[in-house]
Amino acid sequence: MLGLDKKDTTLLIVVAVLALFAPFILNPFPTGSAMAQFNAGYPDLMQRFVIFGIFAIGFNILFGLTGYLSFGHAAFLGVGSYAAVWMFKLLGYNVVPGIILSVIVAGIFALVIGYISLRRSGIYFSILTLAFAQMSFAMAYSVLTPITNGETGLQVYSSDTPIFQSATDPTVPHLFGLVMRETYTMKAGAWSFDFNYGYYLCAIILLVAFYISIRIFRSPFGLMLRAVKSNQQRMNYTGLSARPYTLAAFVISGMYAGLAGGLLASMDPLAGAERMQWTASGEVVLMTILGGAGTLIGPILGAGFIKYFENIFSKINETTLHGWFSWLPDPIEDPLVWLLEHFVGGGWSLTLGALFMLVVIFLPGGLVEGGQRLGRMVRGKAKKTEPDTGKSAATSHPAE
Amino acid sequence: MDDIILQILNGLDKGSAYALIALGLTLIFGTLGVVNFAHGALFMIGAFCAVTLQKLLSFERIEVSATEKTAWGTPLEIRTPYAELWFGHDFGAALIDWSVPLAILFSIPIMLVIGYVMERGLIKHFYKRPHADQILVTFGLAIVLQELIKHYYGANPIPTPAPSVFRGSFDFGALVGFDPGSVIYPYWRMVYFAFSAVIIGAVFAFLQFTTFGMVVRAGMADRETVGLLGINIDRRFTIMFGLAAAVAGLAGVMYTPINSPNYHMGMDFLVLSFVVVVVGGMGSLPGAVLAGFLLGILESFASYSPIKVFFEEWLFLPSIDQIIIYLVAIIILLTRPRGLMGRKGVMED
Amino acid sequence: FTNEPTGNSVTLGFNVPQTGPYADEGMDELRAFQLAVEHLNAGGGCLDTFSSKALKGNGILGKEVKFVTGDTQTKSDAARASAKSMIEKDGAIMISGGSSSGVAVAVQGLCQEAGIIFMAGLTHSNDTTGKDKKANGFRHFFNAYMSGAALAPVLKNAYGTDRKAYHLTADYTWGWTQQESIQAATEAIGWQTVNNVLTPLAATDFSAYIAPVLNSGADVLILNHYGGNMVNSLTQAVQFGLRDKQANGKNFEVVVPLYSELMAKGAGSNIKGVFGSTNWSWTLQDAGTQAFVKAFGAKYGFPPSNAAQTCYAQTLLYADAVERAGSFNPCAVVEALEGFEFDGLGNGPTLYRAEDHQCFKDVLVMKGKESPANEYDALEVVEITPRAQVEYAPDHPMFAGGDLGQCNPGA
Amino acid sequence: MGILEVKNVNKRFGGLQALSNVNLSVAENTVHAIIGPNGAGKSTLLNVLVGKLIPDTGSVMFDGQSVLGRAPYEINQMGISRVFQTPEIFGDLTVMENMMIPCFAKRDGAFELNALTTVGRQSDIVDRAEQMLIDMKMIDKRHMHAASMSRGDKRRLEIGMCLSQQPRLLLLDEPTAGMARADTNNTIDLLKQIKAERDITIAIIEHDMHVVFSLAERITVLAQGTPLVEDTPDKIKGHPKVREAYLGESA
Amino acid sequence: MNVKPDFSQHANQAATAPAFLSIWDLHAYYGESYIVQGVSFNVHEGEILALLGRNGAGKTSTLRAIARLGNPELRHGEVWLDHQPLHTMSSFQAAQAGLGLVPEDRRIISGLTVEENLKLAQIAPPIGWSVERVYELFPRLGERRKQEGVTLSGGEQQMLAIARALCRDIKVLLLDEPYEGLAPVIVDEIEKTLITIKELGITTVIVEQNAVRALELSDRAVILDTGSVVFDGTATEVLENEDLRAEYLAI
Ligand SMILES: Nc1ncnc2c1ncn2[C@@H]1O[C@H](COP(=O)(O)OP(=O)(O)OP(=O)(O)O)[C@@H](O)[C@H]1O
Ligand SMILES: Nc1ncnc2c1ncn2[C@@H]1O[C@H](COP(=O)(O)OP(=O)(O)OP(=O)(O)O)[C@@H](O)[C@H]1O
Ligand SMILES: [Mg+2]
Ligand SMILES: [Mg+2]
Repeated sequence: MLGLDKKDTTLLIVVAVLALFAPFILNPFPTGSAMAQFNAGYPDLMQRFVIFGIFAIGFNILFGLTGYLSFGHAAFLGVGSYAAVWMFKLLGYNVVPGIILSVIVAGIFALVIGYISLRRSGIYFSILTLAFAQMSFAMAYSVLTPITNGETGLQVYSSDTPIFQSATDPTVPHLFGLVMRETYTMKAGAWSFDFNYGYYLCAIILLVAFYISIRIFRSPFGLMLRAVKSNQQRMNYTGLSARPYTLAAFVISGMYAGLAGGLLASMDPLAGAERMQWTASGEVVLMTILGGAGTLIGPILGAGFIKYFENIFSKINETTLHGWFSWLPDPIEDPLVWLLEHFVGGGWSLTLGALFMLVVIFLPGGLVEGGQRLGRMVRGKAKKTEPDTGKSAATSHPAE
Repeated sequence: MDDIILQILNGLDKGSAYALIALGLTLIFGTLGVVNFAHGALFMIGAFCAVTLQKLLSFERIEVSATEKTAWGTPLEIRTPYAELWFGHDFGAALIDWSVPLAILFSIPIMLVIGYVMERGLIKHFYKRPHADQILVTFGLAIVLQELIKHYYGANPIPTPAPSVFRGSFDFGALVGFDPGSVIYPYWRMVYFAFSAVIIGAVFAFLQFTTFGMVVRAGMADRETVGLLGINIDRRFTIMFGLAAAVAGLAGVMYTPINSPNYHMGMDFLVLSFVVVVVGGMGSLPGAVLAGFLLGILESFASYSPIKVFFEEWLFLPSIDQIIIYLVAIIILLTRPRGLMGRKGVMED
Repeated sequence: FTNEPTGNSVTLGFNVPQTGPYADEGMDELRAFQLAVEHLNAGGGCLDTFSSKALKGNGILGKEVKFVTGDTQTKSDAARASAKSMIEKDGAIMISGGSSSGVAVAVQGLCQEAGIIFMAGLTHSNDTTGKDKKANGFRHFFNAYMSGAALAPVLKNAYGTDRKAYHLTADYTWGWTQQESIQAATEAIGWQTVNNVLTPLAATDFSAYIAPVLNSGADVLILNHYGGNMVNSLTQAVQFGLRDKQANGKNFEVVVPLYSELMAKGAGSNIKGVFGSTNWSWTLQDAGTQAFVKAFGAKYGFPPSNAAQTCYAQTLLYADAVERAGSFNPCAVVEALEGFEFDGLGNGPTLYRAEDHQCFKDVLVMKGKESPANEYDALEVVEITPRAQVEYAPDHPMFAGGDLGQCNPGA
Repeated sequence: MGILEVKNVNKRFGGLQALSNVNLSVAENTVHAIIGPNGAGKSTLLNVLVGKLIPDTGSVMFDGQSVLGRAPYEINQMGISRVFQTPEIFGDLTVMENMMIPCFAKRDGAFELNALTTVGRQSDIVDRAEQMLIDMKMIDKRHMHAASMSRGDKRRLEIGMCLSQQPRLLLLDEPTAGMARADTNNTIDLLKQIKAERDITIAIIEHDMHVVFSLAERITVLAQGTPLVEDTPDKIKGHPKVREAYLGESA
Repeated sequence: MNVKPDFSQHANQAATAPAFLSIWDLHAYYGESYIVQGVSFNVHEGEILALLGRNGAGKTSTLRAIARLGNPELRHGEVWLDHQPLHTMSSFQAAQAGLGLVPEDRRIISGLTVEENLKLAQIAPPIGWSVERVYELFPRLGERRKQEGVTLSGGEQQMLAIARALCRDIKVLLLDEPYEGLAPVIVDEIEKTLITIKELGITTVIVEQNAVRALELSDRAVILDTGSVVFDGTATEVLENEDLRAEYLAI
């Protein structure tokens, strides 16, 4: 289907189903129940899942395929956000020009930074990208305040006079009148599910982005990128110039980042400088590695994992814990709550850090590897009698 | 002129900190081939060794007053440090006063043990894994370490002053013939610079002139072959890791009077240390030290307001002090492919 | 309106930094919020001293008060994300908290769009109730202008009118407004401004900025820094012996316009004798303060910070406004709060000004204590600057450019 | 006038004169062997030819055009392919993918952004790569991870990759080193066959005299950076200086 | 040929003599790929044994498994050297037990001089030849003692690798393709060295593609194919057995 082989089609369908039914899947617990804390199916977080998924997918096109580890990708995210908010300020709240411009601006920005940084490889490249991003961040925070509104963040003021904003248009981001923040809440017994326009716009864009990324992975271009990662020397002596390939990958992934930035701004029309800080760049690196660099679906999983912890675990507090364990006798409840408290609320990053370690120690290859192992365990039972044919096992599909 | 000297002096101590952290980072990288994102955390732990010792020394006996109450309604507590109770008032107070230098002795075994445990327990399993995995696991570790420190010590900086004799500042100007008071420089920063010079020298001598150093250098190049020659390279690498941890820790201990330590100081330094290591050139110890001092001094100069103004007005480069390190890093990396003194083929792919 | 409480409880959202450099401050705010919720549900604390007697200690409008918490990480993105989750997922009707102006402005904007009331926590930038003011947002905390206005007379008394000031300023919006305010205030008493140097937000070592101060001809150093920046720059200024120096025949002095208890603790003995301002102090003797400090001390064993106090006050003020309005509708609450005069929460008689939603009340000028009795006693009140002295017109140039807009009740 | 003309090439590494005044002319459609002691500068000369090193002085002309100053990929696009002394292949890719890459380079040139087509559907490329694998007797290893092959296999793969580009000049640096005898013979046969089928010039460095003498039409002996003699294989075999300095008694 | 002749009966003859180095039922894996599939053979004190086989037969892997290098992973099997169980040791312990391996690509350590490369071998016990004695055997190395090891030419590097092994008091020397990439004269020279080493009473296992050359030097031979032993007997037997050579060595 769509020019994909069977396996990739299945993967695409799985992602599509997950994305379209996310409001159900992510809200498995009845509202008001003790476990409702773990529900992630509210518009903002669902949007973040897919937006950061897009960001990570794009990052993976560069890192997963070419092995070039950019430590400055957040700069493109930030630039994309600024571009989109400026479109709201100048043209009006329709998200289309904002999203288009964010992709274009990020692409140009990536072209410039990539052109310079790609003169070096390995860690030298990483540090060059880091340096550019940190410079962008520092300037956005201070001297570029007229453009970026500094620490406060760029936003649309009522004193702005967008050209195409008519009196009847909504004064929040919308897609031809479809307001991004509007949510239809479906109640089904104790459960409730949120269907948000903005989320579905993001989800559809994610599917397109994911589809394009599959195509890139399977294309001759993708093959060349993997060749770059594997042996640049051989590539050069085979008559291929590695630079344009890596630059193209860099720009494409920069455009993905810009798209993510534009979508962030479209869901929530504010762009802050800290989106460009190295911690933000580091986050997408972690997402990709955690999910499984070089795999198709890994980055999406990684993005979901980190955002889930950031948003769900950070909100659990002592009172919530007491709520859960109130059925226990006090002498057990209090120490238990005391212990767990360290891992939730302000301690969410402790949990995340520990999970990073556990995942990477026990699942080299990231969450995807975990999934594969699980799959193998299930399937392995059936095939157990088959003899191990040795060498054939050495075959691997690096781009699964 | 006096301002220039002042800025150089200022750059030296900042450079010392960069150089010390970067030294350990390259050492671990060079010997073990591990990108250690937890190295900043080791620096931070070193600093908290000083905090801990200070706390231990000023551990107080608490007598709860039966009658008096505090302004916020809890019973009044009368606190006396045990150190003063046991060792007499003066000596006890002196111990507390000297807690930072004493923490050097206190921290060395602690850092060695932490380094040892870290290497044996975790890093060891990542030698053959891709750098990306190493980054993830050490980053996770760094988060865990700093969160633990945060749980225990809070997020707020904790003042850890230098011994009172070092608290003043030295009048450099008078010494070299400028107006008295025109170039003054805190004593403790001089101590810090001297201290790091000694440490850096010692590490270099150790690696260059001892057999152990030769083995480690050989192991950096090819650990498998060194093993084939009957040498237990793993054990030596563990020692190197402990050493690198100790260097980072000592850098942290001595840094506390300059900046009150807090739990995220490691992360603050980490990124810059990486820049320093890379600008110095991967795999090169002298490169790391050189780049550390170079960037420290440049940073110091860029903060000097006439220079800031110059860049702003003439070169249209505003807030040069915020971007100088990165700008210089970019220029150096573009003109010298492997940084200042990098070895070929190290981390280039 | 958005998140109208339907059951027998109402949920408030407390959005404070739990990770990052301001985590301790955030924790203190959270303690205050918890206390406020207890008092709202069961009475006690400042409910007894508050001039408005609408609150009965039976929740708000008879509904039990519940709360959810979030982590702002002191990043506007993260703060907005966690505020959104409280609004979208937990149905919070009001958001409060925060420990930085960037975050406050970002969350205030969000609440305006979502139709939720925002009761700002610690935010000191003029912009929060200046060019970024929003109809749904309210600030109890004082601001940079007020710091300047309160400090200037004290500085004049202590250091005279013939002074040359050198400013180090954190290079972002709050730093700039702080610097602008204090410069205007000190120039008004006759001081000269020698130089203003912007320092990077990420700087940890300020020695390169401090060293040139020595030979600049200045005799006062004003540190427009907050948080870790302030701890470090002050510590280093002392290390460089600035405070032992003579310049222009006078003792060299350092001023820190905005103090906080936690920062004072971090800077340790370096703050001795240094002037600054705070919104409030637990050492005040009025009944409101006493009631709050007693309650807080009894629960947690130490006195509250001024960040905690502002959060506590904001929660009570919100609840009270709902009671008086008889509705949770944000527009009704806005109406109840605008122009509201009250007393009994500390700081004496206070006005929530309708034009910009800024509270006007007494401001405290503080000084680092020479010999603190305990670790919570680092600062002493030098002067309680009366409210009249720190008032300004709503269209003051430092606050110009914004527009409250219309209150937004949301869906 | 040969297809490859090397004139007065000098190259120094620090204190070492790796190449001094090298003159070499390779005639079109011949197999030209370069032999010489270890460290004579053979690989260095090859590096100069493919643009990996830039000589200090001298000129290198391929088919009337200078190769100096061109990037390696440009030189390759001119029609020069090289097999390295230590196998340079795409270790992370499968054997089949390894073989397809040069085919793409041949068809599409140095860069082509064909990001939305699928590799498997490029039937011309697939066919060509498969044919080449069959020719190299490696078709059964097509799904193997290239890095996990033994060294001999890696080298054969690399030769195949170079051949699949149909270069006009093929540079082979010890192509059969570490290769089993059978495979060495296969390789010799393959090279001979290719030589017979199409126009190709081959320059080969080899220490295995069996290979050299079965293939070469002319031989240049390099010693300490300078050509010692250049002649036909028979003459070289009997050359006393070459015997002493290089071949030894066993040749 | 469909029916493979069975040469493995020869294995039994050798098994009866007392072994100095005894390899029993080795099974080794690269990750999940099963490479060494039950290799057993014995080496007697003082002899030279040639380990032969095609590319990818598993020769290198076997040597690496014996030397206890982590890759391939030895999952099953025993290695006894002079009554010491190497299979329970790690690679540095095996080296201390008297095993010396000269690996495939020589592995001279960069950043160290020739002399330092030798000194490095004399840190861990048991120490063998003095550096001076090594220079007597290899005067070329003596001339270049201050030069960085990796800048030596291929042949010199090979000598250094062997010399480095001799600096340790080894009982068994494992050589992986020592002739590869070397000029014929140098090959002669190294061959002479190996004879000297044999005279010193050191037991040697040599892996070599140039089978005839290796066999002429050796006492016995073991042939591997796809990770198992297919022949174990004397060197002359192989030289005389046409079928055997054709089937497994293609000569
Ligand atoms: N990049 C370099 N830097 C310094 N010296 C070098 C470099 N490359 C080669 N050399 C030296 O130049 C000389 C010629 O090396 P080259 O690799 O060309 O020899 P060769 O003839 O190919 O030998 P072999 O047959 O052993 O491969 C050697 O002495 C080598 O050490
Ligand atoms: N690192 C590795 N990972 C996976 N498989 C490997 C690895 N190294 C070798 N192999 C596989 O192991 C098998 C045996 O390889 P080995 O190198 O031992 O063969 P060899 O007999 O030494 O061959 P050659 O004569 O070509 O050196 C080969 O099929 C090879 O593909
Ligand atoms: Mg060569
Ligand atoms: Mg081999």
